[in-house]
Amino acid sequence: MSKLSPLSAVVARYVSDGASVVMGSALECLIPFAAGHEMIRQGKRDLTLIGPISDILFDQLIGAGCVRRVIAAWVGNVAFGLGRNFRRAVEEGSPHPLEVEDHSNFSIALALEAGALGVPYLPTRTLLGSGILSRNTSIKVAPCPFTGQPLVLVPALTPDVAILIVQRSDENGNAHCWGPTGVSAAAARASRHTILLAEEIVDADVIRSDPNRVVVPGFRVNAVVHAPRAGHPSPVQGCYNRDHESYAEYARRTRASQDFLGWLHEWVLDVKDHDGYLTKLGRDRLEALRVKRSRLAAPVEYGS
Amino acid sequence: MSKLSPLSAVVARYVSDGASVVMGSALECLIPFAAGHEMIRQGKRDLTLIGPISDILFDQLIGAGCVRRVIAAWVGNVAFGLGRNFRRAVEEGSPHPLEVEDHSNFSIALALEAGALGVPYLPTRTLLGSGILSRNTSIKVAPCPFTGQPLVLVPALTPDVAILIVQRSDENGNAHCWGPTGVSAAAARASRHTILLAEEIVDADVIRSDPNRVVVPGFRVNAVVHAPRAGHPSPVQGCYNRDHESYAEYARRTRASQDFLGWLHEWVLDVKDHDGYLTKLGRDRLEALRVKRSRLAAPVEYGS
Amino acid sequence: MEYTPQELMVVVAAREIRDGEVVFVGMRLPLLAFLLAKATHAPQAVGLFENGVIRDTPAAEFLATMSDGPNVTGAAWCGEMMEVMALLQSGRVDLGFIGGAQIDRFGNLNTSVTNDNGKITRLPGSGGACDIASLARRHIIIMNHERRRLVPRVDYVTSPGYGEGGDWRQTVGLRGGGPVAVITTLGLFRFDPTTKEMVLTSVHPGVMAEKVKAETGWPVRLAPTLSTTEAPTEAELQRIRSYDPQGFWTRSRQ
Amino acid sequence: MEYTPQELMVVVAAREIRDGEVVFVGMRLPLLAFLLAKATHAPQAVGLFENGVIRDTPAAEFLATMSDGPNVTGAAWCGEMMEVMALLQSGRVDLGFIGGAQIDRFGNLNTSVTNDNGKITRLPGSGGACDIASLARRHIIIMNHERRRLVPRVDYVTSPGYGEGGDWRQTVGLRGGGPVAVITTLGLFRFDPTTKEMVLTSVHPGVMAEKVKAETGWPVRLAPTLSTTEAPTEAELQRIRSYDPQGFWTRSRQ
Repeated sequence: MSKLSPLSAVVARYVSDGASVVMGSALECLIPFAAGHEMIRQGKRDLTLIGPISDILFDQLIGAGCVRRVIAAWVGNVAFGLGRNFRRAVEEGSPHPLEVEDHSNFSIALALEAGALGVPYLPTRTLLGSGILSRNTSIKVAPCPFTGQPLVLVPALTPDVAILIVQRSDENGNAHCWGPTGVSAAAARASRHTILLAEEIVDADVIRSDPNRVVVPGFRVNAVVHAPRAGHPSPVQGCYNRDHESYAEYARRTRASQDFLGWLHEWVLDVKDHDGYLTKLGRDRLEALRVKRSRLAAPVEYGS
Repeated sequence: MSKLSPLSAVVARYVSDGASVVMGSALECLIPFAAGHEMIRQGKRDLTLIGPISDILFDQLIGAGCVRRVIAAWVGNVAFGLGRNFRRAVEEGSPHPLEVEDHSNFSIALALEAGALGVPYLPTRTLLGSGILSRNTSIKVAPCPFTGQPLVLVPALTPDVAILIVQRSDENGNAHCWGPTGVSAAAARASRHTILLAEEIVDADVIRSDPNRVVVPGFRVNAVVHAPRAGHPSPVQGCYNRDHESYAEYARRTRASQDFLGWLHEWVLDVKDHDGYLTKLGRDRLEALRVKRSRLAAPVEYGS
Repeated sequence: MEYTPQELMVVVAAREIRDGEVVFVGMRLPLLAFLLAKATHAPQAVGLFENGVIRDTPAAEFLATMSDGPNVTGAAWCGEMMEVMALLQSGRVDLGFIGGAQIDRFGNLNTSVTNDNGKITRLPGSGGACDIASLARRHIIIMNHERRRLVPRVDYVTSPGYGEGGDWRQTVGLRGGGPVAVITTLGLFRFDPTTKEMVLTSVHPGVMAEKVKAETGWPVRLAPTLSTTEAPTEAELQRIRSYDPQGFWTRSRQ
Repeated sequence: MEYTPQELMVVVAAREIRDGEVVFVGMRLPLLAFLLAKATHAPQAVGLFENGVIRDTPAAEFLATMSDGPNVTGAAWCGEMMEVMALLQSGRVDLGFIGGAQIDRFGNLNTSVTNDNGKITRLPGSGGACDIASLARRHIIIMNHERRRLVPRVDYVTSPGYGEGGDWRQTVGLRGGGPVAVITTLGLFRFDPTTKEMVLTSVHPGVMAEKVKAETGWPVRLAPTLSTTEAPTEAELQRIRSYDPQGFWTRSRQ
């Protein structure tokens, strides 16, 4: 049975108000902006956003009033610094007060890995002596039963849904993903539901031709959306490059909350859907992001 | 600086008497038989062999008197059952008494993963109530600080050397490996030294064309041996299939220790090196193991 | 049509697999059972192998081991053991199969060491069997039925069943799970929901309950209505023989 | 030849990288420093990025982030963050670079929250900075030198330096490591081997020690022999400008 479904239907079904959602699990690439924008259009509320860093997507959802809580290591605009909506939410409670659970990249990776492994926690030596440890009350410190040395115990995170971008998927959720994956595999395996936004839908045989490249077993995937350019303005290796100017524009247009509302209407609320967003971007701009120099992976023989 | 070196020199340098060695980390495939046979020819002693299962290689080294201790989940002949030398060593102390530290596949995977992660242990819910837990005194049980439920704490293993077979490597140890990898990545990352036996030596650009397929970062690899068919009789995906008859012959010729000594001389001690072993096997037999139906991985675009 | 006890065990095992289930397959008879179930009543079943292979389609050739080339070619997923074990530990594996050298009345399995009044016999060990027995939602045991193998108490618990019976699994911290059936060369056992003791529920065609009693090392409990195991159909046997043409697992041995 | 404070900081940072070292690179100035070091005195240095990229050759184009396509094309290794963090935690990363909004005299960094007499300012957070500060064999801090940034005590320890000084790191369980240098827009600091307090060891060309004192929120300790930082060579500057042609990191901002 095919798991293909339109983005609006998938967001409506799997992202309910109050849901915990992992996005941006590959850090600055493969960020599912199209899914985040659909959440804003559907007026989702009280979401818990989970991710290592978040390159402006979390800031957008916070500014749009969709978010109650953020569990992350970093929230902002990677190339341009602060996340202005994140600041306003924490400093002024605007548009809503925001709960923030601080992590480091490693500790949130361990939390998701623990969820994926089905254990209550994983031990680590990061965070010792840090403010993250003293402020994040979910994390414990205990002496190691083997060495007696202090160890940080990071409790498992099991989000409601993980949303990943993949370069290609079959209709059953068997998908290939390449480039840096950050914590994507752990995020998908730790979550109750996994949604894939695929740049391309391919025959199952294409995926089965290279099983080592499959990011998460298909039976763990709940829905597949055919959504080319769903990552814009973030890059998707081999499909399109980063749209640096979009991040610069976002930085300019979020300094004041009024400016942000203008940006939000122009790029999210006033476009009907992801196709509308791409139409607004225009062919020339999308063309400019195309892969310029092809570099194909060396052939691999799986025959027997 | 190239890390290429002949097998005999690598075994002499990195596998000293008393060393702990991980082999067979990919289970029934990619087993570095050529390296094990070279250890036997060099008369290594008091080795600690570490691996999840071991499809006859550990049994061979035990029978040859090279082994003092085995840390494994399973030792025998996967398709034909018991490991006769393993039995004789444990039951009769012949040719030497053997210490056995029992694990399950999951617990030894966790032990190596802990070593790779640089933590003293990893928690799990496997082994609870088992004889493995009561006999393996290195493993602890403690209540979970979060749930109060009993958890098994598997201490880290950090072997002296991991020996892996890869389909192709550059001379600096950047290598591609595909097919099931079992615990290979963890074994290599947990070990002080990593040795690769490569079916093929390729230009660095071939490896860099597909960085997601690199099994362990090149800077963690100490030596690369160009050793085609080093896995025989185990299979190496895309290079050659399993030589089922070799395992059958081994099963027949190890029932009695005298028979084993005959086998050991014929296939190990009386052949000069791996090339001699391949010559003895003969072209027809090697030909018969060739890949019959090619199945190439679908192309992957890494360009930007 | 003639069939071997192994062929019958494969058929009985296949009937235990439900469509859409995630099954920790292993090798030998369980692999044949998985292939048979997929080809008949469970086409959506997914097969996991502990080396790091996941298949939703059958391999093209006979497999001597789960790592043979044909089991990788065209696999649905391929990677590290840790990820397959993670699925097991996080409760995402419905069913696992294991075999044993020695079993006791509470379904505890020994594949490590037997001690026959002082005579030690070293067996290969757990492999992934202990992990399946500890962490799968349910598991099934397949083994030869001989008095020396079905003993009152195993010498070593390699793969925990119900320990000393009752709520032992909960007591030691195992979350649910446990064996739901023991398929032997003579019959099929289930477990008493309360005491967790093995109960003979059916005998294979041509096998007398007396024979089962004689070959079992403890006083066997019989189900109130002891049935006879349904024999394999010709179609089932033809499929099994296409998967194991030389009868490597189903005729020449075991 | 004219140069910016950022260009000088890149040169000073590059000089801290030894050949063959494994360096946790990060972005911005540290990335430029890594590229400069590799092109000059440290050709065998290996660069790690927390997204899961390892490079032993420079990327072909300017990078706005570590996940930009050109940083992946031709990488030596590419995978999961967990594996890069594992290298860090297992002591296999020699050097890491981090930047900060606020630092105190023991090299503790704050990039999370500042509290200016009740006025809360929320900063982006740790990212991987806390992990580098906790687990790298040594790390180096790069930041703008302003009195409001160099404070007696940080409001939030995002990335631990030497805590309260002395053997604080050992006390809290951190194995060795810690900052070895702080490179600011005005000078270079090292740490007292015993007290672990920041010590000004060199001022950048044209900078007076008085200026450093005025821009530092605690009584700065000066090294007995205060030197002047060696200026960038024309060759170094040309390389830096080829890595950052628009001066995105080294001229237009920071």
